[in-house]
Amino acid sequence: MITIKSDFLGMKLSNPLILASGIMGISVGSMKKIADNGAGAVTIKSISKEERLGHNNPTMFSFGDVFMNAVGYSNPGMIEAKKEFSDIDRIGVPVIGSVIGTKADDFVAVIEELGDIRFDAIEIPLSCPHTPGFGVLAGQGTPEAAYRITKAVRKATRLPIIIKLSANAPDLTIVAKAAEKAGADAINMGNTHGPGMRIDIDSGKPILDFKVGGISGPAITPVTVRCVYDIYESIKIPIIGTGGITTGRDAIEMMMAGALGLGVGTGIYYRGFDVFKKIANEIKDWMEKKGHLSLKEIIGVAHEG
Amino acid sequence: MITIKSDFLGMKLSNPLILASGIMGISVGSMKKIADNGAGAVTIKSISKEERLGHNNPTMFSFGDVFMNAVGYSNPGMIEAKKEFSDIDRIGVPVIGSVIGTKADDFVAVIEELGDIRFDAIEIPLSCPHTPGFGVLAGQGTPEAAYRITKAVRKATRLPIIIKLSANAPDLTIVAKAAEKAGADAINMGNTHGPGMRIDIDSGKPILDFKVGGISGPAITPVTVRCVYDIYESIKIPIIGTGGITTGRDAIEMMMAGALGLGVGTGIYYRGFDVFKKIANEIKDWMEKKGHLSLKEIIGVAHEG
Amino acid sequence: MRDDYPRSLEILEIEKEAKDLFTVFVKNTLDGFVPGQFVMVWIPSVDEKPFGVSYLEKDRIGITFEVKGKFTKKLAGMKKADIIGIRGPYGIGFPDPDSSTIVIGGGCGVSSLAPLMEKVKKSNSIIGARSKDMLLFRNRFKDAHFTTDDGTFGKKGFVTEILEEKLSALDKVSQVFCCGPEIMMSRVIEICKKYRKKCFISMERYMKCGFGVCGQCMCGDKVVCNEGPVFESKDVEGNPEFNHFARIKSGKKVPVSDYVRWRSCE
Amino acid sequence: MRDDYPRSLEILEIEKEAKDLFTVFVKNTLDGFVPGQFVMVWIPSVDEKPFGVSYLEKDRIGITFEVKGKFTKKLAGMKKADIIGIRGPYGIGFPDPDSSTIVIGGGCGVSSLAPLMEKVKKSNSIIGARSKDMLLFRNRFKDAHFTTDDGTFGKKGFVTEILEEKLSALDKVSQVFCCGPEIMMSRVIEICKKYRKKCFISMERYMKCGFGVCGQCMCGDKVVCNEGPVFESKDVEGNPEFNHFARIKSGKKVPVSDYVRWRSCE
Ligand SMILES: Cc1cc2nc3c(=O)[nH]c(=O)nc-3n(C[C@H](O)[C@H](O)[C@H](O)COP(=O)(O)OP(=O)(O)OC[C@H]3O[C@@H](n4cnc5c(N)ncnc54)[C@H](O)[C@@H]3O)c2cc1C
Ligand SMILES: Cc1cc2nc3c(=O)[nH]c(=O)nc-3n(C[C@H](O)[C@H](O)[C@H](O)COP(=O)(O)OP(=O)(O)OC[C@H]3O[C@@H](n4cnc5c(N)ncnc54)[C@H](O)[C@@H]3O)c2cc1C
Ligand SMILES: Cc1cc2nc3c(=O)[nH]c(=O)nc-3n(C[C@H](O)[C@H](O)[C@H](O)COP(=O)(O)O)c2cc1C
Ligand SMILES: Cc1cc2nc3c(=O)[nH]c(=O)nc-3n(C[C@H](O)[C@H](O)[C@H](O)COP(=O)(O)O)c2cc1C
Ligand code: FES
Ligand code: FES
Repeated sequence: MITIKSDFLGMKLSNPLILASGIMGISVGSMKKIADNGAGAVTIKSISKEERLGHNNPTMFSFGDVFMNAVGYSNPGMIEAKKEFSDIDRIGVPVIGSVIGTKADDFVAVIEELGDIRFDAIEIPLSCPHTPGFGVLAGQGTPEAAYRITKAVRKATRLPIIIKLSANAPDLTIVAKAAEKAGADAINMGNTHGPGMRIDIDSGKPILDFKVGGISGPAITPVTVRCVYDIYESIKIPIIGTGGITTGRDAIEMMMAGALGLGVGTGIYYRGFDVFKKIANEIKDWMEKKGHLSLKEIIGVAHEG
Repeated sequence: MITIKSDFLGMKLSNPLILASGIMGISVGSMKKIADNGAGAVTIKSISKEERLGHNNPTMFSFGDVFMNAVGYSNPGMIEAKKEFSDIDRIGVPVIGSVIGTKADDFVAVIEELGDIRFDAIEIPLSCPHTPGFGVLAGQGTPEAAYRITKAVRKATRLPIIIKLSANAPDLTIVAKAAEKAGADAINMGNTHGPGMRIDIDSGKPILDFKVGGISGPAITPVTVRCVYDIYESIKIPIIGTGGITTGRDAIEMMMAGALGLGVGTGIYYRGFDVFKKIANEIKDWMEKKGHLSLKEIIGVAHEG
Repeated sequence: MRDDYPRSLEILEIEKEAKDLFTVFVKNTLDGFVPGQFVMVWIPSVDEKPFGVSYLEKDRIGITFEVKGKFTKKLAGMKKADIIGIRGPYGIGFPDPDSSTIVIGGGCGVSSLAPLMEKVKKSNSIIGARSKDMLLFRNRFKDAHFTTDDGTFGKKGFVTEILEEKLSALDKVSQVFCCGPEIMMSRVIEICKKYRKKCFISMERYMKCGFGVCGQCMCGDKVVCNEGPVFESKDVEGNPEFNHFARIKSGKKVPVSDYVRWRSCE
Repeated sequence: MRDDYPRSLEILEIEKEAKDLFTVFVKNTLDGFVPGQFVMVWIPSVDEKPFGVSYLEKDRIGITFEVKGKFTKKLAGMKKADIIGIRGPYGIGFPDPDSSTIVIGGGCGVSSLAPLMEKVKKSNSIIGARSKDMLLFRNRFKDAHFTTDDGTFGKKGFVTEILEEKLSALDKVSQVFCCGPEIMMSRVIEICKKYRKKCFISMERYMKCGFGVCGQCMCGDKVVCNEGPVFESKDVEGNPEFNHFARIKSGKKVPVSDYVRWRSCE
């Protein structure tokens, strides 16, 4: 019998599709909707120590295959988050807690504050391309910073730690190795790309209020696949491939490049909340056609021969 | 009277649209066709000291807004190039000579060998993302390398020098400044992005024979616009915006971000050889609607207010 | 693939409707717009907010707004030929009204109901406001029922009183469409329940994407921008957040009254 | 937006046609294919090359090729259910043939003419090869004229001799379609000129993109993949490169004979 069950960091997933952070991850209600639509696991929207308003609108728009956002890590802060996510069991699938900070200490503080929430893993994005003080704009994507932050977080929790990287890093495999060495249990590859900018020609103004924003959606799939392929050869811990997955075909490519988990965010925009069910079915249909029985037969095969 | 005439590095261009290097720039015949289709200037396919076969096919393909290539700088070498481009006057518009090398000396050697050809400017790409020994893969995109190569080239020619950068550089504005300081007359921003990879799921093999390739086409427009916007604020020399320009709207955005010249390559794929005429007309129509008389009123306006 | 970016449009006209209430008119670029759906309105370099459509004409649309905070102040101050951006339409609108549909709007909520009021029997529209000078469309819908909280125009009291009168008097009412403050809509739902009438309400939450990606507009288990903003009352009954909580910009859940206060200063 | 990537297809069958000549059959995924157009055939991890279509059926297409170099050797060695990629169709094909069209093919050039030969009067097809064992479609087009350079089958000599015979004998010939080595095609053009017949030839150049981007296939001022590969003879007359020069992989222009030699080892 064909199965797309996936064992990821001890989580038993009905399928490898994981809701990416920042998309519909604002509440238990929103994540339950995604779980009901077929996601194997879900990730909460990233939480910081203090409440953050984020950037002004417009924070999102799309052009064809390109989706751009500059939300700017709006979130209610860890104290509110503790209330918001108190009953995550209701979601019905494993839940990954996403935690951000400007200093290593901040990550630790948030993880400790959210300690009672029954997350199945903690994800640490070091990679947002459009929020001052965080991610790429704060230099968190260097091998040194990745090592330092992972190390600090490692001490703060016994949950599996997923470090979320940026495709921009010129020394990507070195960053991945640094995170692995510091105790990361998995790499999420990765965040939005760019940043990019589009200008409204009639007003002469950038469309996003923050002017620049991260890029997601089908246009970034090729770069994500390449990044997953590159780091697969240099680390031993498993990889979540995130960025542009919209169809079963994208998902299979990402697995062939070496991803064990599959992050899906903007896919919701292009295909609806049930993009998870749709992709899962597309994977199964293809496996059936090809005579594959489990995902093990697919993962990493692009590296053969 | 509306005019889209452009004065670029002393070249009098009928419009700011410049055929990007590597697209149809193989011969005088191919470039004449592009000039006849309305390009303001054309760039030859990059020439190295020795003949290069480039990568095996497939070297190109497209998915929606994404165009990928790994041609790998195939070119007949400088000796043959001298014959090939002996009668460029026939093209009828200014011609930019594109020169590549693995070491600074190579650039100089090619420039000297091609010294008799009546190029209007020399372009130096430091930015190819998929050719070992060249561009990004050879570290030519660092501020130090950009400075060193530009300096060497500066001594070898009195023609205007255009340094072509990669959007990947984490320290983009520093690289641009280094090139400016070393004597560059303009920056071409930029080359293909990525690299990316797509895998054929039925065979489990990357589609490109070189596995990874540079990304061009509409999907990269937002990142190019952002890069042009960023460097515009930090250098004084003019900028050619190259990457994703397909419509008049893209062209206008790029100018509003600060580009004086506009490179068009993959646009040919999406809209035909006459993409130059089409874009020029779209710019003019929009200027008419808005009451603009010359491009001066557009360039850099996204930086105001 | 989809395109969802602000279409920049020149303002055709700005008209004052009542005290602090204005309508901005732009070219109609809304394919297949259904009243109750909304658009995102962008003022370059300022902000972008969701609005209903109050005038739905072949060539142009009107958006009626109350001057409350920074955004609406800017908008009211703009001139003919200035550029604003419109994206959408988004969400799910009202079903088709028939001649026995009652349309009941309170405050600015009237604005997104106006295109429906044009379709129903004149006397089936109920329009309320705090005071005469804030009453919308007094001249546009002359035969509608009007109420003001302070009695300065029409009947003194809440719109809901007229609704109750009508429902108890009339048999033929098929359904009630309603948009206004949640306290009012929640009262309308109660009344409709009592008289066993179908009821559709239009919810309002702070929005970022408008198309079901960011989760900002969640109300309980409902994605307001995408599964709403128009809901049949049975789909919000029992929703623990409707008429109780809404999310401010950070995503923090606060009582609706705090939300409305915050929103008014935005 | 366009999609141009290899569609991976299972090989349905591989058939031997003659000495070193094979046909590979795959599902027909070519929308509106016009004979004379070409496709890019990809063998994963090996290479990708342009080919004509020799069998154009509703459900499947056939591609006939001579085993010359690495690529065709690999292809000939593949088995049913192995995967190859097809992209295209690309370029401009032949016009519609009518009953008085003569179709003349030399060597592998016959392969892209075969679908046209099926449409014309049997005796209007001329097929040539160096020798009997290299002659294509001997059984498929039984009533065609055959020539071999060495006289081992059909008439001894070049295809062009039969063409000349026919043109001098027949009045009703409307046009001549031709594909083969450039030396042959250039001879065919001469003959047609003499008899004042319209003539269409199909050019071959090394290709990378196949869709008019890389410039690799330039022949004088013509973009072969995009403005051809089929040209009316008047459009190549005077082209300084036709029958003289072609470009090898580096883009270097070499004499056609060097090009053919290079290509055969690729
Ligand atoms: C999809 C959608 C689109 C919208 N579009 C727009 C828009 O385009 N422009 C805009 O400015 N706003 C818009 N709104 C409406 C706006 O958000 C609400 O109307 C607003 O929140 C109410 O504020 P107010 O100050 O106008 O109401 P108020 O003036 O405070 O109240 C209006 C009326 O509601 C009734 N009411 C109040 N309290 C009660 C009570 N306790 N019991 C019974 N009845 C009561 C009364 O009749 C009162 O006159 C939209 C809302 C939605 C859902
Ligand atoms: C669009 C296109 C698609 C093609 N598709 C394919 C394909 O699918 N598969 C494939 O393998 N190849 C294909 N080719 C054809 C192939 O490239 C040519 O046929 C090849 O270059 C000729 O090589 P050959 O060794 O078969 O010819 P040869 O066997 O050397 O010559 C063939 C015949 O040409 C005639 N001829 C030769 N010299 C002269 C002369 N001096 N004067 C008069 N007549 C002469 C003779 O009749 C001779 O028998 C295609 C070509 C084009 C343009
Ligand atoms: C609207 C939006 C908000 C996002 N917010 C976050 C966030 O809070 N934390 C985070 O780690 N990633 C965030 N991301 C990045 C996504 O999790 C994901 O890595 C990226 O969008 C690429 O995947 P996709 O193409 O499937 O969307 C956000 C992306 C989008 C589009
Ligand atoms: C097929 C192809 C070949 C290219 N070859 C070169 C080259 O030889 N030298 C170079 O500087 N850039 C080369 N480029 C990059 C282009 O000049 C251009 O910078 C890039 O494609 C982005 O612009 P576009 O989106 O308009 O194509 C090539 C691009 C493509 C698609
Ligand atoms: S506003 Fe983003 S999901 Fe509703
Ligand atoms: S093969 Fe690339 S232009 Fe013809």
